[in-house]
Amino acid sequence: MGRFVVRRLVGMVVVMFAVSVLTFLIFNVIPNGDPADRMAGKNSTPAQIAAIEREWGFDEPLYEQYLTTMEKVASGDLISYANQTNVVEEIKRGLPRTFALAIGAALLWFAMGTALGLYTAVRAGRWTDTLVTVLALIGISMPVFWLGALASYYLGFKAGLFPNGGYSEIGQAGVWEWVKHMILPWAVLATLFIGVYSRVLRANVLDTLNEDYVRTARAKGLTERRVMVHHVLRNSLIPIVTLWGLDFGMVLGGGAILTETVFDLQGVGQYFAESVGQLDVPPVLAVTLFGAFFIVLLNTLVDIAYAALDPRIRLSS
Amino acid sequence: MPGSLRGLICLSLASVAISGLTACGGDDGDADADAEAVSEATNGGRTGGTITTAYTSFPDYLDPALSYTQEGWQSMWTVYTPLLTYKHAEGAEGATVVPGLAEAMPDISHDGRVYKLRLREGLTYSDGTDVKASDFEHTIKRVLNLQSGGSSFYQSIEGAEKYIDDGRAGADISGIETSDETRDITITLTEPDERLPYILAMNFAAVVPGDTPFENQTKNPPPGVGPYKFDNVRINRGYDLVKVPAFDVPDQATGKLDTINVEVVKNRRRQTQDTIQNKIDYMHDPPAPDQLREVRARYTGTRYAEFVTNSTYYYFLNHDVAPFDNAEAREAVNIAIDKRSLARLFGGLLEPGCNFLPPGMKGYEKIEPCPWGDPTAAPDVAKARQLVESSGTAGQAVTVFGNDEPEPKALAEYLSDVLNDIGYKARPRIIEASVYPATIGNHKTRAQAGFANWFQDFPHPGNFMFLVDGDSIQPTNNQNFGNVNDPEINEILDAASRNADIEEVADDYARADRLTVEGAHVAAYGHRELTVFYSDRIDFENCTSWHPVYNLDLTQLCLK
Amino acid sequence: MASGVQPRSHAALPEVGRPAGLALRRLRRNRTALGFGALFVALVALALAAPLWAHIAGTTPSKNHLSDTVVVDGRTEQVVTFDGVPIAPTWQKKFFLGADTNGRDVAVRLLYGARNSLFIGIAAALITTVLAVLLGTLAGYFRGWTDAVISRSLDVLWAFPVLLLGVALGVSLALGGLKVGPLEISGDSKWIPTMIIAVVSVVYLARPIRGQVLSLREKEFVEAARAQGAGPLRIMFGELLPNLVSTILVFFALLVANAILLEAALSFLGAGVQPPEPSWGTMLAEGITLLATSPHLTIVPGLMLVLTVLSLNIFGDGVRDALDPRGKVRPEHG
Amino acid sequence: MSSSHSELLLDVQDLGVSFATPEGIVQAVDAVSLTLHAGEVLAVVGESGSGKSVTAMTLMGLTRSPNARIAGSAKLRDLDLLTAGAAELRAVRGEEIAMIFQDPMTSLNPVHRIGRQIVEQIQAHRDVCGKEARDLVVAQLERVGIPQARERLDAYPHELSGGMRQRVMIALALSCDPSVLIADEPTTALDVTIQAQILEVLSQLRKESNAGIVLVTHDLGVVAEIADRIAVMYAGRIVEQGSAGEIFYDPQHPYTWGLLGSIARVDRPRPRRLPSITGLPPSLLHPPQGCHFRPRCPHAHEACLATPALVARVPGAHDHADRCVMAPGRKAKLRQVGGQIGLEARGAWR
Repeated sequence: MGRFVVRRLVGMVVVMFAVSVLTFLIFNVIPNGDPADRMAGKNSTPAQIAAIEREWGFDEPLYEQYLTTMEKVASGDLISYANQTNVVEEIKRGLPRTFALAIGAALLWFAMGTALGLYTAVRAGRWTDTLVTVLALIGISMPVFWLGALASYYLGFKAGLFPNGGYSEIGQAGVWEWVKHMILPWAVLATLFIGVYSRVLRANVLDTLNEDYVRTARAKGLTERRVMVHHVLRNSLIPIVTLWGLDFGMVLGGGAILTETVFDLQGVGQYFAESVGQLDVPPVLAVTLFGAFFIVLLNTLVDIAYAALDPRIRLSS
Repeated sequence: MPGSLRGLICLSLASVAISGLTACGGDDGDADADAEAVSEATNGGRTGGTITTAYTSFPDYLDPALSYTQEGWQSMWTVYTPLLTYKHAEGAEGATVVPGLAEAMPDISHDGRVYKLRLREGLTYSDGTDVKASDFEHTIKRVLNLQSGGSSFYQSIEGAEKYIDDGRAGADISGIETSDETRDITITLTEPDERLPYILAMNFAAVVPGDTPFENQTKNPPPGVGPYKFDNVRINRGYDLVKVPAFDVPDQATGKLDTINVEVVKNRRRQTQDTIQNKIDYMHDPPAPDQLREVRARYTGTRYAEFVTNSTYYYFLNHDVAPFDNAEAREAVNIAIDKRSLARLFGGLLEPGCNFLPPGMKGYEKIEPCPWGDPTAAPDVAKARQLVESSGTAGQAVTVFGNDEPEPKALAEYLSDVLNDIGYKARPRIIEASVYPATIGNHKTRAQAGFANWFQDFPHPGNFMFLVDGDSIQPTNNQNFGNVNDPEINEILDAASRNADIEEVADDYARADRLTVEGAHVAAYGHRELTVFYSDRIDFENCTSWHPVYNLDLTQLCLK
Repeated sequence: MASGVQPRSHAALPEVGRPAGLALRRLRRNRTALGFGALFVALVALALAAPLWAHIAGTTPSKNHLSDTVVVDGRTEQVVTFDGVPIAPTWQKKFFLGADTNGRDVAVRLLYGARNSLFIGIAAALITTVLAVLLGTLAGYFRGWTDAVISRSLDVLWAFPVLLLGVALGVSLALGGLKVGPLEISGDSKWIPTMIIAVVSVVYLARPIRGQVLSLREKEFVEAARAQGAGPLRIMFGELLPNLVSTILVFFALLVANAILLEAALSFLGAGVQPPEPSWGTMLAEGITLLATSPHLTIVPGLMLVLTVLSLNIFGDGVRDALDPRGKVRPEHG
Repeated sequence: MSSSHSELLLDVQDLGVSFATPEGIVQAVDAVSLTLHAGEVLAVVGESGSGKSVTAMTLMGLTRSPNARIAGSAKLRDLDLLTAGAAELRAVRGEEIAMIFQDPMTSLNPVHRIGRQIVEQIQAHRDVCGKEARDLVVAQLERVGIPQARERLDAYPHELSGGMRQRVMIALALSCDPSVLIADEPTTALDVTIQAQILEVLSQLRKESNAGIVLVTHDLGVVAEIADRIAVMYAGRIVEQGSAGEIFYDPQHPYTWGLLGSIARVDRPRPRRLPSITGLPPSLLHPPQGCHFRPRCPHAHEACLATPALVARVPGAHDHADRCVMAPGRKAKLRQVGGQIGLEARGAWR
């Protein structure tokens, strides 16, 4: 276990390094306009541009620039090109919103997916099978921003059931306001997954129902409920939980960029969307690193959880 | 980034939005009613209360030395006052430069190089400290040292370039002499600059305390002399403008509201919806395009109004690259574009016109009849095709540049379609808005044609005409995108720029404007309209004051 | 299994070497999958027929009709009103599905957009498949450092937030274009989003392929081929590739579906297909800002996109069921 | 060792089980009648697919499903196991009638500790607290010969050897002292020495608790060790049943001869190859007409086309019944192959 954690930590650092280099190169090797030009503004003179280049180090060799940038990321001094705000602080500001969205949606899709999957597995048959398949696939076939825009406009503005997007701080307007603002984003993001999860769970449950140990459990004289919960569900959930971890990591690590943008939640993802539109390298780099961090972290946690849930798995490699 | 989010960043990033005075001009039948209501606005309405306003984006900076966007300037003008400033008035009157912190207008030496001003007596900043004459030099130093977008305006001051080259923040600028005792300020220029009063009236020169650090102060904006002060700054989220009760400078407006809470709401549709539902009291940008119709229909004259700004929208046509090195080809474009269509692309928030100069500008003389056909009628496309044919440029490939904001993108696609229609092989090319000016302003791009617009930095025709001045062409960061280099225009502009009296040179600028249009140097098509949209708490009739430089005058806003 | 025939025994038939005929028969029994497969074919046919409809409508996908009028039910209507609101669906030849803000015929654009969306979807999926098969096979066959290098690179790609990577690349490349040796792609080429989508999707397929090759290379027939002196190339392409076909088939439809969704997402974030070419993604991104007055601009391309992706997903799912009834779905992110 | 005078625990009459599959109806069990008395070991033998496991599982109510059709009756004392409601069935399962499954590898839930899996059963039927239950489990584990039982409580199934796992399965089945124990191939997955130990455990159990055991197996060696009575199943039907002595020394059905010819006995030199019956068991989807063994039987004739009844044919052994219509005398001659009981593997009559 200890060795496993160390190995994964080292792997994480390596992957993060690669991600940072790659992101940095994307914006520096691919020609996309000189940042100094942009920062200098419309009335700038060549002398001004040169001064900016000097101050920001754009005239240094690429690896120097990379090192300086990474140093600033680490020390929290990274400054945006576009409006000279502190990138790390901006990310910190966006974090609670991104977390609120990701955690809420992930819980929702997990709960709904499990409930629906279990229900359809128990009521297995041609008709429910087709229904769940189609529903699940409709869920993953919709562009999330499309669904979000429709929901926000028709349910939010037109029907007046929900606020017109935005985020409400718990500290300011209370929990209920916060929930009201989050319901639609949660539901929309979760729609992407509920169907898939219910389908995977349904397949797992049907497989598990045929396992010998379920037969054993029945032979023991356990109640059907106990058989379903302690044996069927407990074992069927293992792959779901790991899948959930990976998806949660992905959503946390930037997968919710569209949902955040369409509901104007101003989380980390939306910050990325805005920064990338301005070719503002520092926030793009930092958010990408942030996203990669969560993806790698959740991958590791998933492996640990997998071992915890299934004692047959050992964390040796 | 989705279109709706980008909102009006184009107005702010690409150029500074300052606005026009035709609200009272009444040459637009529809606007008459509003205009009357508005013109008697300024002094009524009750004081006190708190409102919430929505901006689509956080101002670039909350630091007068750096802010160079309309959002920034609008708030800045309530917090800071330069030595000279604009009158809190609507229309042409608002474009008048008047003494601000200075006792009077400057005393200008005979050769036009030395400006003498005196600070008013007993001025204090919002934190209670006294204003000193030397603070002014510090203010200008900050602008130069921080590489502000405005620093180029102040480089005509003697020693300014040396100061930048030195790179030492504390060094002296030889062209600014101040005396804290006599409150005298003397500014010496390297050569006469007829724009200096306007430049001194820009927010960059708004006086801040002499101990303000040489770095971006957005997080904690420096105190100023003005009816409001910044408070509760939440970067990228919002800030409050809180009334300074002690503010009392002769002839300067004091604020009516106690607190103006500025919130950043990135989604323009959300702003509109919230304003309709009275959750937001004033939205700074026009309503979302798809709600404009509803807002117009329901709230015009009670909560909503439109104003033409001092701006110009045009297609640049590159004189250095085929096919638009050919005058006939450029004429064909001017004939073929349908200004009615272009107005539709702005949701009607564009006043079609023939002139390059905006109607609210000194030197504007309506060109009538328009040599390229009536701006409000269908174009003569057949004639344009003929011209292309006779120019011998038919069939040539043209790349039409535009940026990725909704309107400029649609405009580029439109021109591309028109060019295809009259015999070219055109294709739009959409560039990120943030790099758009630098891209088309770089000679290496050889951009043939594309979207361009300009919002004034200050209300002076020279601030528009330099866009077609051959002398302003430069290889990078060029603003004369079409490389217009007409000797006659150059000569007129050169002469006019040496004369500080705007009344005397107005006719010259009118001539340059006419030459620009008749020479088909650009394809100008109109002037942008902006809007105010309120909740029903705001006293629309009495408290809407549309300023030609700063748009809505926040100091005049009040509750019913 | 010592017990007699039980319900489960049917599902537990060995899957390896399931003959293609059986798979086909299973697929033929799956009416839902076949129906949606047919729908996809119909959509492709519609896309191919785009010029035909353009001819009927009397316009082109890029023709602006901003100041034109059209007669609907005997009334003359503005294609785009003075305040910029485009006409809603007229259900007649001209502006069948209404117009967009530039006064362009939405139905015509939709069909031409279908060409671009489908092109990107299919081309990206093909490129992904080629890359993934190549990488997966190399890694799985040679193992050792080849595997290490490829697998670690895939790990990095896996750790990359896909959408962020796609958008960053899209924005960057749209501006500067791409220049790799003799290959030069202009910034507004649709190959740019295609390549981006192809690259970011590689990991989804390369990993399973590698796993499969790892187990296949130990099989007797590979040993036999090796014993007969077959070189690595012969083995990889002659022996292994045919055995990967079912995996590739299963993934292909899903890859196309995913690519179409990713294109829409990139377009929404401003990094997709560049004008004047329409694509469903760009139409959608433009339309969403006009939801209140012109819902057709959002709903029409959106439904088209959902239908296409759904038909691909359901059909692909049916193919997977037919080839491997116990396989599990792995959700892809749109 | 017939126990006709001891208590009748299980009385199965005309049990039929069929399944609807996509290919058609499969008659897995056809008119099976069995009885089991206290302290008795009834062995149900037959090849794979003969329906013996389905029979066993049907008694446990484990084959109930929408596509299964079950006929006949199966009385556990007074309760008909086939028609009992879910609650009634649940009350007797594990308590009155318990089952040992054939594959200890898959029959224990891999994610739960074995102690917990047994406690779970006890607590399903008895109102005991956790500690008490654990003590009971330890006693059970020790009873089936698991050393260091208390430590093993916290082991996961995969941490135990195959033999240990099977002991755990047995302990699990025995934990509530059932009166009927069904052991479905309890030794198949184990090696010979472990097999012997497990059988030892079972026979000891019978002595101690006077339980009745139904031993389902295809291994006649195991049967010879422990069974009191034997039922031979073929293709869903019982083809012969009787006391162990009768079946081993006077088998009446040619299928039984074939089976006996295939015993690998520990006490005899192992033949070079296990004799096997030519041909394959019939498909239960389309069973042959009449005697199910007909297609493989070298002695089949026209009379076998009618479905033979299971009746006692051996004079003086009224509980020895079989389904072969041949006269016992003729059978005695035919089953001698090379001096042993066996089935001549030559061309069969069709």
